[in-house]
Amino acid sequence: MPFGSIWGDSMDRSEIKVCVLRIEGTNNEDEMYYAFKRLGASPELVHLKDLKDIFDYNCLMIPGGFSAGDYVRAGAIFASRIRAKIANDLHRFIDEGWPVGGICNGFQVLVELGVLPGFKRMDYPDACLFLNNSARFECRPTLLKHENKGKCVFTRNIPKGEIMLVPSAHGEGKLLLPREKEQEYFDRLFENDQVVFRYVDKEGEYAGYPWNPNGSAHNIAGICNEAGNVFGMMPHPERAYFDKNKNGISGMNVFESVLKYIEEK
Amino acid sequence: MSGKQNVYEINLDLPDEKLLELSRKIGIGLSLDEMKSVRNYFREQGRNPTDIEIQAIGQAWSEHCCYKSSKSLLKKFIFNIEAPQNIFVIKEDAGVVEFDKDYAYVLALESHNHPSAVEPYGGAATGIGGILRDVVCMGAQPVALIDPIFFGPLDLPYDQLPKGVKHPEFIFRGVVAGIRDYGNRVGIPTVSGSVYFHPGYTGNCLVNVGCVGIIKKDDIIHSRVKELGDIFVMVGGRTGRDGIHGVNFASAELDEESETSSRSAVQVGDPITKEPLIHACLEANTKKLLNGMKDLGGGGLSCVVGEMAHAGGFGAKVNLEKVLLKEKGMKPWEIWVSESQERMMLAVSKANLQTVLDIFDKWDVDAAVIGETISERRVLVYYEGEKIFDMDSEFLTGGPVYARDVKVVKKDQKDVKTQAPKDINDILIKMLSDPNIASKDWVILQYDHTVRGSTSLTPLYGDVVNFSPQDSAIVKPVEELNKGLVISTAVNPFLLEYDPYWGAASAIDEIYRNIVAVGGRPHSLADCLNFGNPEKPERFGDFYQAVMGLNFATKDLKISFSSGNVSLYNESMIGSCPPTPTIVGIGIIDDVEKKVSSNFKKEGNSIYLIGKTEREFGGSLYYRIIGVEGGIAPKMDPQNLINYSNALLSSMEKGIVTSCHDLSEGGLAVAVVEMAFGSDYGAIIDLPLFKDMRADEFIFSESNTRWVVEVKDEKAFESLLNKNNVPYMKIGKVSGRKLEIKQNGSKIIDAPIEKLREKWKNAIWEHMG
Amino acid sequence: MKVEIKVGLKEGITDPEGLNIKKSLKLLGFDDVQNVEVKRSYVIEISGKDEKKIREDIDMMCKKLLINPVIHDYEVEMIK
Amino acid sequence: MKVEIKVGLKEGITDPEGLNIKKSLKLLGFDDVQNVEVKRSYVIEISGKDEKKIREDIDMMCKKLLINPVIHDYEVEMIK
Ligand SMILES: Nc1ncnc2c1ncn2[C@@H]1O[C@H](COP(=O)(O)OP(=O)(O)O)[C@@H](O)[C@H]1O
Ligand SMILES: [Mg+2]
Repeated sequence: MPFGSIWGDSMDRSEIKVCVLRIEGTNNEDEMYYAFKRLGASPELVHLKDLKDIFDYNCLMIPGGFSAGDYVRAGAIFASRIRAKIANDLHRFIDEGWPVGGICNGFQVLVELGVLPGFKRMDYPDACLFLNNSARFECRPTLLKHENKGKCVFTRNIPKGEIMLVPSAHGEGKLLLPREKEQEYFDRLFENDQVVFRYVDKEGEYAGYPWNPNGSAHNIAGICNEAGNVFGMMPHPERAYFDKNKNGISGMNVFESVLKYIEEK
Repeated sequence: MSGKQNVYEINLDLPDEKLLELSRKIGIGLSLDEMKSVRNYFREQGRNPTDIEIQAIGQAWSEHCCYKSSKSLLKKFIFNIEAPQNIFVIKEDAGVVEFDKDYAYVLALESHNHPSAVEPYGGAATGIGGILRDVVCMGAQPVALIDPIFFGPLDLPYDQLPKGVKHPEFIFRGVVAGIRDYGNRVGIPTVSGSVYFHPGYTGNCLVNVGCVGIIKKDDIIHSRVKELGDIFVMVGGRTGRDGIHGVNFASAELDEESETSSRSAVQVGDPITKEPLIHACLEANTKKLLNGMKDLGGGGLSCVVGEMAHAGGFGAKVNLEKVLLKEKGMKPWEIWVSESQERMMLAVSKANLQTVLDIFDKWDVDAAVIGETISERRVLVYYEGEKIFDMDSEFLTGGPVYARDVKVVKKDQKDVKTQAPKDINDILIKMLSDPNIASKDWVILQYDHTVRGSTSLTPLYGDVVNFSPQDSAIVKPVEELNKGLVISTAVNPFLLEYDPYWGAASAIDEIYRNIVAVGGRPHSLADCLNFGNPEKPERFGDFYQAVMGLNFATKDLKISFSSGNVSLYNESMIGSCPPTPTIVGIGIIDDVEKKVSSNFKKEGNSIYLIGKTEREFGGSLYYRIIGVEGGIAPKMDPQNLINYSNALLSSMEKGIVTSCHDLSEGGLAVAVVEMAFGSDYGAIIDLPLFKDMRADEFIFSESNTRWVVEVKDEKAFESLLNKNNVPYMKIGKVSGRKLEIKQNGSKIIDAPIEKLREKWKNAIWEHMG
Repeated sequence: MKVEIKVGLKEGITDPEGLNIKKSLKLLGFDDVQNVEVKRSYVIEISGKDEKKIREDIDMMCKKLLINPVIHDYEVEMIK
Repeated sequence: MKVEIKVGLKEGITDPEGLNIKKSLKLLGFDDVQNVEVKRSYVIEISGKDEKKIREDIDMMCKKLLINPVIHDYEVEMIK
């Protein structure tokens, strides 16, 4: 554990170690790395093969890309390799409140791992990020409304109701929940404050395609677990630092939020 | 040399017609004269060649590998243009040009036409794979991909499809899917390209692929061995029977049988092997562990070993059985010429060998030591201890050079008087619904153009879901620098078909103004010259004229061709492709925050036209739509291009230009409406009377060196342009939600932007779904 | 031993890929097409003789990797 | 009428998808896996009774959209 926390002080930024986990085909790791680096933290690119102890880090990030080619299903291969290697440690890491984030392919991995939506501990997926309604990969800007009331540690710095412009780029981003439990699960997501981002139009309304690029139910773009420390979203805040567009703030606030959380943890 | 190892002696002591037949039978496609010089060489050696030796010559001497038809012209008119920013150009797989004091960018452009015609998905995917390797083998990190692609008409009736030819729609779908699946999976953004439909591409689509990379100057590595004893380490994918004779296939016309007979030339790309291969190669290079690096592309091992050794001033000795194979039972010659994907060759000194092998092991990438350099300038190949190949590398890599016959067909270009059209609105709608003008979002949005988080201007950009097409993309390649690479592509096949010389010059004009339109300073070029059969004097005449046009337009611009590729024999049974010298241009923008995009920004801002409009309608969209033939092809003047561009760039630096778009096909009318598409606004354009032109002619003329700009400070803008003697005209303002064009008060175009946008957006979707 | 695992979507889950192909077929003039479903199958060659063990392995492969129970149904066929 | 079109790769064409899945299965500890092939099938529901015409239509669909004879083999099965 980092030195600072023993004394109850906040932790120094540069001591915060972020594990950006990768395997072949995870190709968004550089921009994820820089997202943390620019904010003064100490990210590291770690190949799953070389990961020794996840508790060497204060935060685990799974970047976007096409891990192992996404050949079976997006994120499936990466998830099963993580499970085979560190399933128990990962659950302990999460239980202790350390943040775990997944962007795009990383979100798909967290869902395939069963840690999102994470209603109970399980070793198989309890949701799915399914093929977009358009049945194709689409890269386009999207507008996201921040809906979380304060539970999600990755968005605490973002005011509720804020609308931000964030690029999306995925082929499988439609959140599906088990059909038998669909209503129950969606209710729980909303009641538990697990919904983090939803796709909207310029007026802030929950609009259809192309505002919602994949057909996700309730326009959901990102969710967190019940404790708020596991978080996944389809669009790419790590790519959104060029355009401080009139429509919103920079995506860097996602990373700023989680670093603040770790500093204060 | 015996047949013990599945190697056979080939008897060349044959009468001439048998010699030619032999060339065809073993699939190397050498001409009679070429076969004769091979025969002479081996007579001097006092023996016959082995099958692997003659296959190697077939590879090395193919048009694709040795540029035998085009080399002499290129040397004289393309390669000799110089520019001070060049660090290392033309000589290797990619050009290297200065980016700033510490960094250089690397540019490569290639064609993958024939494979894509036969197997669009795999052909296009491996095209992307190949161009990435060209950039990586200079030691550079790829940062952007570019894909100019050309097909037959989407609405071609199936019964007009020649036998053995796939429908343009099928090819288009497959090519885009191949580029998408490969580019997205390796995580390099596809940020620029173009899509053209023309009947001349029906039997032979063109798939050109470009890549830009970034490198620290200290890390630049060459495609050659460095010292005696350098070890050849082959890394990446394994070698299989896929892609045998790819280069020979690329150096002949397609025929009815190509579909089935050329299957062995089909290659399959594996981006998930490539992605770690890139990481591993770059890691080994930045740790200074490599003496040389080259990709295995056309011609496979056969070309790479000879060329690396020869360029370093040495020879090579290879143990062929050390090559890792995909399948059992491959013959030595097949291993030697296979073009299997995802392979690279490294030259490593003995001292570094183990460290290099460890890096590849870490990334789970196969690596095999297959040979070493020797002092004698020969290539020796052994297979399980037996020598099966022994050739002089000078002879092998030399290759023939031809001066092909040139026949220039002069068109008599005259100005044509046309009837004033009744409904100009309708003509504009037809233009916007023409697949060549229509929105390419069906293609572009399937590519990830924001991956790597460094794309500062995307190819389509505007108001969240409504986009304006942008003239160039901008990528910011270095974390600590605000400087950006401006990337664009240009060529108008209709214009080149009409006039290869001015068509080629116009492509240079267009690339220049595309780069300037977003705020970039043009910096370097790459060309991919796609033409028909050079053995036909008229086809080669097109080639000659286009090369002369490129030379004319470029020689005084202080930018040069840093890399390029020639693809000839783009002909099928239904004729040749239009002359297509695809140009990719790179510009520099000092601060990406200062980029200028093409979508309108603010209601009330003034709209100006920069440049001179002439009666130039030869090869224009306007004449195609109203069915008129003839006219004068657009000319260009390099000095005007430079002057107008400099003035425009300084007005951009002052921040008075809020949007800008260059004028190309469809002229002023199309440019203005495209600027409106990515915004919430429309425009009111009010034109004066012209002496020699009707209003419809003025708004559809395709004269070069023109831009439309949206300006927020008229006085500052006008005084800057006046000072620099740049012709301009204030034509209207950003206003409302309609496009209104009037002349002297009377309306000639009046249409809601929403309606025009629908037409423009749906034209390709209506075919592709 | 060769085993084929056929994977399809659970009832009630719309298949965007099928819909998309249907749309493209209609655009090409095949007006009679009513519905298109896309299935995948994995043909796995596996060494060993013990059919029961193989069958168990295959089920594990499905559970661990090949199937997401939220959306997929699957069938296993032992080919030989 | 329902028709199933099964599409696979021709012999000798490498299949990166199958290779990558095989590699993943091995990494997950399924050491006995020798080979993985991925096939797709399209189940097309088509109205009309004339089997011959349907069969012809199906062949045209394959040619125009679904397969490339240079690399794919396909089988058509009329289900009902
Ligand atoms: N195949 C493609 N891939 C990627 N980008 C493309 C492709 N085709 C067109 N684009 C992009 O779309 C924009 C508009 O293209 P185009 O209409 O051809 O431009 P122009 O009018 O300058 O000829 C450019 O940014 C171009 O790079
Ligand atoms: Mg342009």
